[in-house]
Amino acid sequence: MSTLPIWQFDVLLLILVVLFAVVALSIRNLMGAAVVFGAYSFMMCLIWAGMGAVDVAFTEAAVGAGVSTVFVVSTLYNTGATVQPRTGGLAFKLFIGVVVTIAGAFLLSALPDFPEWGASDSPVNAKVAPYYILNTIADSHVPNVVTSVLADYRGFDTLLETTVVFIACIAIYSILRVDKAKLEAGEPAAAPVPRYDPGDSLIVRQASRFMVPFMQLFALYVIAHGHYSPGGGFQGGVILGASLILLAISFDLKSLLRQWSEKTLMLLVAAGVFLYAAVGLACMFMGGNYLDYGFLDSILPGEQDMARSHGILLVEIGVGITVMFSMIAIHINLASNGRFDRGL
Amino acid sequence: MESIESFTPVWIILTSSVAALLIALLGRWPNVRESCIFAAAAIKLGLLLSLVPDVLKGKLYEFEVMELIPDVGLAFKVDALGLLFALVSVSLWIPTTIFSMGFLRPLKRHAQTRFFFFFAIAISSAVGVAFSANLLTLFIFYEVLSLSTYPLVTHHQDDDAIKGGRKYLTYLLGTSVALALPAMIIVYERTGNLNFTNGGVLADVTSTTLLVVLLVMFLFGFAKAGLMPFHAWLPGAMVAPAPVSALLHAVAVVKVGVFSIIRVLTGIFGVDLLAKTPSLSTIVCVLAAITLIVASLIALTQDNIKSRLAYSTIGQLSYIILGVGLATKIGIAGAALHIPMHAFGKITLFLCAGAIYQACGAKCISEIHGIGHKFPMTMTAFFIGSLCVIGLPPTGGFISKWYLLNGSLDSAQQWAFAVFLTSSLLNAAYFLPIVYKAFFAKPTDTARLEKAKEPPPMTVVPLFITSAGCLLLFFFSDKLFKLADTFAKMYTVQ
Amino acid sequence: MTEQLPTIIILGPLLGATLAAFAAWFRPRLSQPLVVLGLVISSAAALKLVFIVADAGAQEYWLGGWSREQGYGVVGIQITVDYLNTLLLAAVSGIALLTSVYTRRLVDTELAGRQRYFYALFSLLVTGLLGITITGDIFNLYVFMEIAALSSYALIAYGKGRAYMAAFNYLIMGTMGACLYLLGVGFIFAKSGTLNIDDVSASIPALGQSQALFVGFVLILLGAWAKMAFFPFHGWLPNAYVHGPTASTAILAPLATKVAIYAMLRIMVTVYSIKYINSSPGIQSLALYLSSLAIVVASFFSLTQINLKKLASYFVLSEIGYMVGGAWLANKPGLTGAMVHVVADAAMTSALFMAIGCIVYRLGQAQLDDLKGVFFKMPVTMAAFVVTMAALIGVPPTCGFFSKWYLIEGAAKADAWHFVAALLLSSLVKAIILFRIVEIGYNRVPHPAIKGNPAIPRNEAPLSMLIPTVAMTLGLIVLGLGTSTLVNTIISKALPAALAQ
Amino acid sequence: MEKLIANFNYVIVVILMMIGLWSMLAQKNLIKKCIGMAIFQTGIILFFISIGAKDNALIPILTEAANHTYPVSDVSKVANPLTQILMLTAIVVGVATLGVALALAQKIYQQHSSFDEDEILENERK
Amino acid sequence: MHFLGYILISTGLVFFLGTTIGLLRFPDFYTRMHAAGKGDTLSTVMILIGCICLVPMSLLLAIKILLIINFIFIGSPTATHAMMDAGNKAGATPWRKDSK
Repeated sequence: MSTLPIWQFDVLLLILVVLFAVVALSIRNLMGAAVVFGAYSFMMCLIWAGMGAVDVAFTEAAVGAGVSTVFVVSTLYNTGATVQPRTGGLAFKLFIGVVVTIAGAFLLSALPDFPEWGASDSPVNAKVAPYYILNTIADSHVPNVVTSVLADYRGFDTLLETTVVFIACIAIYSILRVDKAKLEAGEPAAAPVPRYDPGDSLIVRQASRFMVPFMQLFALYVIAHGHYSPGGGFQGGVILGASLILLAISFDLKSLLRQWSEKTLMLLVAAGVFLYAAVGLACMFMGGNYLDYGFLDSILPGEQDMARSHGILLVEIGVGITVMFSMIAIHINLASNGRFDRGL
Repeated sequence: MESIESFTPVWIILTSSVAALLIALLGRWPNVRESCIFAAAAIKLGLLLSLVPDVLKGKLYEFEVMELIPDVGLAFKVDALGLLFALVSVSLWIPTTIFSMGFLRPLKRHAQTRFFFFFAIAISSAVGVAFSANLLTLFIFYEVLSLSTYPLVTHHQDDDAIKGGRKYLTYLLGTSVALALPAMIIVYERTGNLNFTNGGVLADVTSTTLLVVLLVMFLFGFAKAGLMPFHAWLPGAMVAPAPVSALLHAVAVVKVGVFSIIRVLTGIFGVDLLAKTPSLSTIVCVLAAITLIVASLIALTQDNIKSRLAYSTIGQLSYIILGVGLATKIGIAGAALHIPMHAFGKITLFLCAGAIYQACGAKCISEIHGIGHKFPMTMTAFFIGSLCVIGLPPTGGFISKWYLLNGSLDSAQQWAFAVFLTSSLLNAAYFLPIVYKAFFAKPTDTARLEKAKEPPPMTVVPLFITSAGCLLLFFFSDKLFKLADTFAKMYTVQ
Repeated sequence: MTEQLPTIIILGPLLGATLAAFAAWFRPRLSQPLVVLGLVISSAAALKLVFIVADAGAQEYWLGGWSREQGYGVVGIQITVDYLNTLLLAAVSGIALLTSVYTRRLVDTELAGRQRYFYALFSLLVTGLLGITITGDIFNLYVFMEIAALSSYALIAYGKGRAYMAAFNYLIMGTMGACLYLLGVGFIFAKSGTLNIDDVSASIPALGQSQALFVGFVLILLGAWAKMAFFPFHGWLPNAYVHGPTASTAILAPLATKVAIYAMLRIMVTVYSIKYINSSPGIQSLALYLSSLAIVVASFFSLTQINLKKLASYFVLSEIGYMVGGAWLANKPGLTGAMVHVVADAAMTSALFMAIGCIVYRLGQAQLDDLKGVFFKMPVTMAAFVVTMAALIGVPPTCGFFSKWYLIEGAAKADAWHFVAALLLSSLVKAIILFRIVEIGYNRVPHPAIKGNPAIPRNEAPLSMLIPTVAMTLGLIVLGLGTSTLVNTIISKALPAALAQ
Repeated sequence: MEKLIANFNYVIVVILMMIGLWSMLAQKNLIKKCIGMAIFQTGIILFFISIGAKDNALIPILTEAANHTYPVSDVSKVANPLTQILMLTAIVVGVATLGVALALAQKIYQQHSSFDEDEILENERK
Repeated sequence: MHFLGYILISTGLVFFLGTTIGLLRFPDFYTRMHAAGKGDTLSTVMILIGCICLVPMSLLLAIKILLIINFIFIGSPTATHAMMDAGNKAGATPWRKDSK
């Protein structure tokens, strides 16, 4: 095999990525930094797509380039701090630079010891992974190996990952949420008045109103079709969340909260995790190990393998619910500074 | 020698702890409180005496409660020395209690319940030390003793008391944690064994340097023995009320210190080892001798009675250590014998000091001129006590010093003989003047003598008991000597 | 049913948390009992497992039923309860249970109006900690690490005010640690091709002298050290624990750092081997010196503190030095000491912070000078406090003495005298502080029993806080007396065969 | 050098990690710290993805649409799914952490009306 | 068919070039946004149609791409509009010949 890197095009992208990273950190305008960071994530997901990691690329596009950029922007929006003042401490920065460089050199010292880039016989590719590729259909009729590994072979990880989203949601809620009663009681003043509210513009409103249904349709397709194509609970959930966030941005939080009250949102966030965990429990009561969907065949249609497939669908739905609503809740908290009245 | 598996030692220790609990509960009714102290003491004494005959036959009572670390447990073993020490501390518990009642009640002292509570705890931990079968158990009770006597030392809770208490803990805890504990762990790590055994557990350790280091760490680690330069806590603890000083100096604390050192020298190092490697026994003897002489000299300069007594104590303790350091059978016997002798003598002196203070508030020797006529009984007791400490017949002190001198003669350290004699002279030099002044000197301020009166019986009775003890020990010393001798024989099997 | 126990340990708090999150919107008062229920189940399972492991050896559990496949190794995620972690599991779940009962009153007063998700986060934190302890998969360990971390950031941030900045620094440090750990996992994964701990440790010797593996080892160590606030990375901990609410520190201080130390032990002992460590002496002596330094520095800082909580958090730092040092002595007594001390210190720290919590609950603030007469105000609490401090000092027969015993013995065996000195020094410093507190709290006031002095009213902490505190304190002594039993039946077997002779 | 070119992406990973770490530690601005954190995480993700990459392999979806046939004859023609799902988890964890960090940053800004660490510490001292 | 595809894609690229230059060289906010909004949308759409031509026989793909085009066609101008609006509200003054 060639000693040259396999995706010559990617080398360009890789260099570009580093460039973007440097720019994102050196720009003084924080809003600009956020946007450049979004672009950086997008480059990243191109690279990953190039390496055949479509699901990861998809997720990164939705999460990294999409939602997290929105989070940063809305934070800046309602703090109103857009420009970073110059600070000194050059010596300190240099010192850290030296430390970091040493660390980097230390890491690079391991480089010759690595298997070559893209060698299909490297331990990672040869040891455990082939099992999934060879057995996924027989085990659970899921052609998308990533989905089957995600939700079945390593389903526990995914349960915990959903839990992480859940935690982030309630953590942010408990950090930021303030109720009106406290506001009078000497809380800091309300968020700065928005300099520009996109909701003013008729065009924006109409356009997003037109787009949102398609997005949601697509998201549902992504969740349901995750067995056969890139995507699954996370990506779908994020897109669903994003569609509602778009509504919230183009109209206002009030109208979103009219549809989904604070209580409903937070309950549904917990409900998704609970659904996932409960499916696992059901397997336990059926006599199997935790999350062993095969034992659900007596309550789900089909033989063991189909039962697995359906079990995967169930947990993906759970994941979707949690991710969607936690994304919305997190956005509302960040955008309205926990006041749930107005914001980006 | 065969050993008897028996729970009795634990009972003996527990009786006073139970007493402590009762004291805490019955604090509201002083008479009930103190009566249960006496009950406990009586039971303890009875149990102890019941052990004597077997022990004299050379038997051992053993009991292991539980294993704490591999091969080393919370274990008890009653041998002659332990029994001797336990007997002393318990039998002196009674007069001290009577005295404390007499001392504290009239002065309306606060927190008497706390006082008696910790007193009982101290006694049981002292007995625990006496009975421990290995170094770890000994160390545990040693620490419990240090902590339980802290509230007694700071009983007055004024600034002096706090300072004294701070010094007390810094010295005792500091040395034991920083020196004794690591030494012990090193011993365990090298030999895997901490039990007191006849030959000593370090017998097969070859490197002399390690032995020397360990020896020094142990000698200074058990700072309760008051070896210089770790003696300063003892004068510092003078702030405590008289009965507490009596406890510290005669009954529990300092004796626990020397006892631990005897245990280490005989049971961990082993007498043979000491005899074989002269450097070790020399170190012990030299350190002890220095302390002995210097302490006596300092005592000469003290005007405050209690601190003079304190320095005398420091010196007397070194007698015992020196006796063991001689590493001869007779010397060890003498050392063991000196524990009770000095205990009785010194407690008499302290109780007298307390009585004098209570009667006329005198703290210094210069204040007690001519006081002897005012209350002769007290001063007579003082006289007897000082005789006992100096080591003159007809008091018990004579016996133990006699054996110590013999021991020094047939040991490698002949010069110790001279040391003993000199310091005895010094003892005489700093005790007899007090008696002389008390009886024959012209009173300095008659005003105090006017209003002074013989202290209440509660404080005088104990004086009788203890001073009588000093005399009796002279006439009936053979029993005690048997115990000491059994111990010495057991540990000097050549 | 017993074969399902390992997963029940995790599920108890996890489901408890979700249910609490539901209940928070309907019956807010109900969320604490739900969490307690989950923890009761979990700790019961953990306790049962201790006995099972003691007789039957390690228990393996395959999530999703995916176990070893011929020629591929483990394809699923494995969780294991073995000699190394069973005690810690029991300790963590038990302490969490007591704390969850204990914190009720504190939460009602300190966090009034904001406590909606406190118990959900609390329970999730415990889930993460238990997961780190129980998992048999290095990547799964990372996920659990993040679960624990995220919930602890939120718990700290409950403190408001300066707590936010403290939590932010904690977050940056914690994320850095987690990322370094993940990168290390990547290095190991790249060489061994598997994530299962047993498979990795089986495949490491075959790889021989591999730089990538070494780098991965170092990265994981650094990650764990950052997580446990080991010496160079310790900056975040005191602020976080001081400014965080007492209710949160009561659960964080005892458990979070200990579990990180366990993770380090697991990587050192199981994944890599003691042989591997002994073959890289440079890093070993470095770690030893660092831990001595950590102990000394923390002790000196603790001498200068006037705030009780800050004092306690510096104690936590010095104790971390004990355990890391003990682990890196890499001989039998040293490792035994470290393993005993992980459990013992979890209990001691828990008792300490519970007692401090009681004091704070009554006195409102925890400056040393405010403690005048506290011994008369709250005697039971202070008795517990003194016993706990005695355990920290290492006074027999509390558990602190025995773990310290093993540590010093190990250090003597390895001739690491600087470590011995550091241990003794920190004991002395703790003793000094204890008696300083006793003087302030007991002697600096006119004794009420003396006639004419003002009586000090008894103002003991509420029972719901007092009972857990006292229980934990008694536990210290029980643990101390039971040490040799635990060592003989469980911990000595956890040591690799190379050392067990 | 050969190795260096062949493992070019490891070099990039190390560089990204250095950048991220540096800005987490040295940057004074909280938002920049958060961004640096995210960069660090994406660097690690890149590392995992590239150790799992295979030379001219197809995406791990075994349908005819992706020119696959089942049963898979040659495993080396299918990209490694394991590293991918690991990194899915990592991404989600990353965004969760970022969210919490931003929430804290907002609260801090409310108190000190600044994202600059030094100023904040100044305010907290007094 | 392929030929058509190449033509479209290359034209798209040319327009992209123009967009970029305009974005960099135009004097003020509005004109720059104008360049970005117009050129960007057009060129992207062209490239995508070119892609359809390159893979003629798959109807599903074509439909998908058409959907994408549809969204870009709506989304991109809307975004441009929003930014212009924001700029206007923020008080960015348009460029005139006389203003230098």
